[in-house]
Amino acid sequence: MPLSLNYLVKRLLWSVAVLVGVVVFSYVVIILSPGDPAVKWAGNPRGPGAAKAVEEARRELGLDLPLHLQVLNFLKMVLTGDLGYSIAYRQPVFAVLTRNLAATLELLFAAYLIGVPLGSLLGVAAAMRRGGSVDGLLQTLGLALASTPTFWLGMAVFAVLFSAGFPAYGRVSTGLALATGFQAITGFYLLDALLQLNAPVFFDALARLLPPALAVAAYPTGLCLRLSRALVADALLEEYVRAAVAWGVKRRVVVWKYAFRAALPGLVQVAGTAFAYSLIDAMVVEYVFGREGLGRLLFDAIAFSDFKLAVGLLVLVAAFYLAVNTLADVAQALIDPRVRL
Amino acid sequence: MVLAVEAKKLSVGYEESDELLWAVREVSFEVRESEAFCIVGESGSGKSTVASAIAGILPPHGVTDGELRVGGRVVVKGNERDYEGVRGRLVTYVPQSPGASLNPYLEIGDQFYYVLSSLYGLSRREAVEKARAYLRMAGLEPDAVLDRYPHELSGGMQQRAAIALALSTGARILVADEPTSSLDAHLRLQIVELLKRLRAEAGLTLIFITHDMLLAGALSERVAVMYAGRLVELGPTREVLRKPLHPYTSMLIESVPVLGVKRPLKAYTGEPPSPGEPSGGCPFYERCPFRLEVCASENPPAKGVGESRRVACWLF
Amino acid sequence: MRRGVLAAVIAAVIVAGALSTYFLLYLPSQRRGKVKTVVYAYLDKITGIDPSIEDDTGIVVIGSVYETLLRYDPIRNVTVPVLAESWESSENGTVWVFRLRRGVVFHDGTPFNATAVKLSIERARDVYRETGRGCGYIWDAVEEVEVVDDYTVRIKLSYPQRLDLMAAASYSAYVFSPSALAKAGAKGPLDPKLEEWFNSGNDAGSGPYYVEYYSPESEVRLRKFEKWWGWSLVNNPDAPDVVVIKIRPDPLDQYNGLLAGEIDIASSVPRANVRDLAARGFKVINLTTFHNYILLLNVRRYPTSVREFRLALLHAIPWDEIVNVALKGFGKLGSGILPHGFPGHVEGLRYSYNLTLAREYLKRSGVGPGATVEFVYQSDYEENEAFAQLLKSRLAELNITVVLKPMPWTAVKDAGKEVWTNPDAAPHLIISDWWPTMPSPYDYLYSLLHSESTEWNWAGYNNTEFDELISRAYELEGADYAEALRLYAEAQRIVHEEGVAANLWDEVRPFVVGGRVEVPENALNPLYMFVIRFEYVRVKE
Amino acid sequence: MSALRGRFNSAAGFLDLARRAWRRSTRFRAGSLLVAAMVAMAVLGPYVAPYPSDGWGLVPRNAAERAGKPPCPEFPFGTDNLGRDVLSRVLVGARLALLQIALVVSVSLALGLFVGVCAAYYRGPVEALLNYAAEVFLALPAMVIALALRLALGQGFHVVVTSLILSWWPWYARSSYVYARAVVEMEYVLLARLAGVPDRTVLLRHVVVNVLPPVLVQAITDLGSVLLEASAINFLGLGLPPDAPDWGIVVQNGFKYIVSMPWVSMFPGAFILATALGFSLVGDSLREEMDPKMRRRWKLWF
Repeated sequence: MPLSLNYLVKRLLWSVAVLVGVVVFSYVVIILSPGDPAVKWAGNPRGPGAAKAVEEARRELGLDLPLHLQVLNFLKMVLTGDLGYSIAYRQPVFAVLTRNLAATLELLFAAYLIGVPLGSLLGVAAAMRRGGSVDGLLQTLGLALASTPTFWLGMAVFAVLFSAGFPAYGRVSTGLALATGFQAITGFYLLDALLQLNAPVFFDALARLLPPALAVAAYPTGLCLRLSRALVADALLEEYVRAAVAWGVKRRVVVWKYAFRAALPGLVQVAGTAFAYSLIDAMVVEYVFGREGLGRLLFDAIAFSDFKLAVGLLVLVAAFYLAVNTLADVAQALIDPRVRL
Repeated sequence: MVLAVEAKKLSVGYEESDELLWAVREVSFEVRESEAFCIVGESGSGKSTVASAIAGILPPHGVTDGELRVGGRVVVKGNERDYEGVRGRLVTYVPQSPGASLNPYLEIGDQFYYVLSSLYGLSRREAVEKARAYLRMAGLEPDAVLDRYPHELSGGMQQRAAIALALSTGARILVADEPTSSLDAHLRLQIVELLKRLRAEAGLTLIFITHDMLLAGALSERVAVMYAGRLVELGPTREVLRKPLHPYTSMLIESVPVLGVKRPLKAYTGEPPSPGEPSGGCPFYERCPFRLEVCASENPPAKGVGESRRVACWLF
Repeated sequence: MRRGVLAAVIAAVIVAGALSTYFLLYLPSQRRGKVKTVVYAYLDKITGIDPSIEDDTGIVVIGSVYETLLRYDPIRNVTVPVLAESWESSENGTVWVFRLRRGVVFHDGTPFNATAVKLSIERARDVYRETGRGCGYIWDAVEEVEVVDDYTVRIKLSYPQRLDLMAAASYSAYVFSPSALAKAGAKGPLDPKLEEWFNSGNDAGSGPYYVEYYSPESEVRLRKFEKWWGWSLVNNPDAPDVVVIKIRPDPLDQYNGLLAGEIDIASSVPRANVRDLAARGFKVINLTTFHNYILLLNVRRYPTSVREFRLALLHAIPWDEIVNVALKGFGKLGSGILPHGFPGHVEGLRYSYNLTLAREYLKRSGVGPGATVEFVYQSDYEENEAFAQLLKSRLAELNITVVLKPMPWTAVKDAGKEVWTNPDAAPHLIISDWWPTMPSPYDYLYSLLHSESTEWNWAGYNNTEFDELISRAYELEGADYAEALRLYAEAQRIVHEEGVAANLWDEVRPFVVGGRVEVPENALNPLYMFVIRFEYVRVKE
Repeated sequence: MSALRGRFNSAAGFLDLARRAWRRSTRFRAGSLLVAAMVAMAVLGPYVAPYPSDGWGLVPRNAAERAGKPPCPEFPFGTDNLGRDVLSRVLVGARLALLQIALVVSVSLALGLFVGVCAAYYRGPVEALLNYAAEVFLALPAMVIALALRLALGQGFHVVVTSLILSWWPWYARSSYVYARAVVEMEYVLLARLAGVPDRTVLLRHVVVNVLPPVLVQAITDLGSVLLEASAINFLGLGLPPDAPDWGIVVQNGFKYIVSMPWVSMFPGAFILATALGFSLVGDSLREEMDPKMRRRWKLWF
């Protein structure tokens, strides 16, 4: 698979096509579910302005057009990022989503920065002792980590820390942020604190980030453990590993520079897909830890019957999945010298 | 006289799905220092397993029995194996397929670096310096190779690079496991010439594994013939080639192609027994044109013939 | 190689050390002067902060930012001066004169005067008349607001009324600065631009705090207004400089916030955790509120359209368990419609948990066995959830299936209103939680049960006798208060006998306060629900 | 195609595989015991629960004095804020958990197998279309589908099940497709087609029979993952109503009291974990058993 511009363009077009499918799906949900689509789209408005709002929604959805034009109209609306105003937030949906994305991504990045190295390390340890009792234990641990309900783990971590008096709640101390004049610039608080050289806020945000990150990290840790074990064990049987061993290359070098290096592309690929799906885990854990972010939007969308916000989330999550997978493919190609660039 | 390799009733097997399959059974032989020694046999005869045992790269599910010494060090004793300080220092290895034996994720220069830093703690610059010498010795232009990935090299270059890597370890015993099997005839000749030259120049002990009797004749001083995990004949190459004792050796010699035309094997139909089959008798019994009654029930022990030859056959 | 690792570790330690020293040295110069901050966790999104129109959660902001002419004192059931220093009414209660406080300025520096009062009252009244929005009905009787001089207004009413109570109402009685019109670019007081201007986070009040940052779904920040007229009277040097109103709908969230020191005052923590918080040294202020939870029965849909069936349900409600199980002790069992301590409250007007009686009524109702009723309630109130499950469990003993339909507030409201347009799609049972706008029984009885109140009368109740009774009582309030209260009690008795609505409980709301903040009792007032008068709050640093 | 090695083609073959796994793998034994315990709970739950009506979500008559009890002999898992016995809720909940995951996995498996095999067999535009549909739903996690369905259809069992099926079938479609491609290109399938054997027969007799085993083993592992997702959906209030006897719901019930009454959430959550782990252990060790290469024990030899 040569990694060429041609390939990237094809990949991009494919992603857009899939995204179109996702949008059409959400449109089908709106149209086919019982009730007036316009009322749903307007968010069950009440009061004197209700009729006007429903009429507005009807025009937005283009419900008087023939069906195929309706779908095209909806596609245009969603894919240009113009989903209109969120009922829950009374702001453009697009703005609400982008404002909250950074918080969730920060948590997700932290979780994967913990989970992937830790899991890979344990996986290599298991691969080196395949079939033994240590391997059995590590594999069971990997399965258990991947089988733990993330929301429940979050609650457990939370309960334990709280009982110990550790304030793992929210993103940053409001009082501290106000007292030190902290400003959110990028929305990644750790980064923002660094940019403003605000040490107290940095450490405070870090202390509040780690516990939920640990909960989100359970799944990637388990996954990477199992995956790196399988890939490294396979790689250890490769001819070039045998040759290197015969030439007297040290064990540590053989394991890391030879076997693990060979496992890396596969690891990147799978961890990438998992990263995309873990977005949901991060949203749930955010809710448990009282952090702002996309997780709260999920609840607000339900609470306010905010269909626009729901469609926005749907498309955002799908777009994130496609983007991350494309990136993972590219990264995988980049770290494999056999792929022509 | 110092022995480079000494195998005493060496058996090697693999654990597969709860079963233990013996690939090599009770093999005994010696290789003298600075000698060119060849192990010949069809695929599945166990010759590669012997090579792996000497080079210290039996796979993790391998099982051993008997004893093996390399450079005077006991490396196999029963099912215990210890190659610490042997691999790369006393014995080195030229693998079978050049493409698969170089790490595809590392530049050639890095592969030299990891070998040399592991063995001698050289820095990257020192390692590259040394690599140049060995690459030249293997007939490669260093600058065209060092910062390349293996897949950017041709098959012949890959094999030369692998040989240079094997040599760079400085070990005095070189095990070459069919290093030419995947190369075309022209390259094969070049590689053989190279190995010959290197042995002459550096005074290495060469243990060469091949299925090609002709090649064995061209290269080695002594030859061991293996069949179905057993060593059936051992002796000076010239004598074995001129006057084979074991019927299987005769078969191998007769099937050597002349001018590239493979002669059909008239009498020797059939396949070697698979390693799992329990056999009380001689493993060659099924295919042997000279079989006796005893051959069916009892495996022939190795017998000395003359002062330098050994054969395992009831005919002797 | 190992040496390389060691070197890397040493380098990392040096870099980390240098960075933290740099941070620590850099900080003092960056730190601002001590800011006294109070973080108040409120449980709902702010629906708006237009002082004349907002009729919902916005009170939590408006109450600190704007002021009314008078304020209601629930303990003595009297009104006390705020922006008006004194007032009097004519004999028959149709003309009221208010004398205004001098030296009051709005947050933008414009002076407070009679024009502002006139504008504010007329806008609230007219918006209600035009669109039905807001609580401007409190000014419904106002015929004319006359500016006598800069500090005197005379108000003429079309019928007698206790206008002093209206002037102390918790909604639509706030006075805003006329300068807002120009700032909003509005052509007149009814121009929607003005409302938009308010709701985008601007204020034009005269209260002790002004809006500094407004993000209605997550956070509102108020800052101390140094030129507020009342600071000298309050005499509280420890009043907070900044008040952060955090929107925390989840009670657990608030509980956690308290423990984490993130929140100083929580308005809603899980009831079961209050004792735990008290044990951890938090101060708990149990405010007996006028916030009550009224069960309305849909009289326009079978089987709750049958009176006997309604009474059967009402006698199967586990009244004895409500306070202990559903409220964890934080409530008073309801009686009649009006809450305890509120004018017009009737004691002893409640049903009993009596399954025999309930079975008897059920038999008489003619509703076959295995009836199913739908029950809609607001999902984010934990008491509602507990009560709903309790009700479902008990009605199961009568072989009545209750389908629980927890909904967010907006959906509850939509479902309730449906009783007037499509009664068979409206739920059989629905909980309306109510807190008053003005300290008059009319507020509850009209809104919840009058046949013209189609926005809030979710029972679909239409009884001319009841309607006339409360209207007469309302008009009598200005002239003969005692007689008015008698009529209100009469009206509640009718509702009780018809089994249309019942006050389930009055809420006792535990405000939990963290150690560094002191909230005196007078900072809370049940009429102005959730409003904390931060000018009385002390911050200890 | 390594996964085609060591496959089984019949129910007896599957039993044989399971028997071998039982003999050889501790993890398989542990996993099957967990799964068996869970199934037993699902069957017997309502009968062995000490307070069955608590289990169904009804508030007991003496709720006031029973509320919030920590684990004790009378209530081994404690009681929740409305005095319901958590053990009973957990026991009764097993049935709904099993129902959800069995329904989701079987329907997704059938759908995915059908789509995957058809795509591999008919090729051309059918293949492109089916693969595209699978890709679209792969991009949508069950949780966001549940969100859309929750808003469109309201709360209920149908939301959980539908959203999970929509997000799981593409996995089976994808792996069925990969295996079926290999099978379809085999000579005997080609010969059967050339000999005029009807498509349906070829598909059933040759393709499905060969594709099903590895996909089935995958499905066993997935039962656990589906339980995790279903619980999360219910926990978030996107699926079942708040008094349903479901483990995710019970965890949600205890969420508000996680610090003061941790037992309400911790026990049902532990059952979710144990069940999911059980299915993963079984599926994982079966897969290992199907591929002999993965069974080798070894010592690191260098």
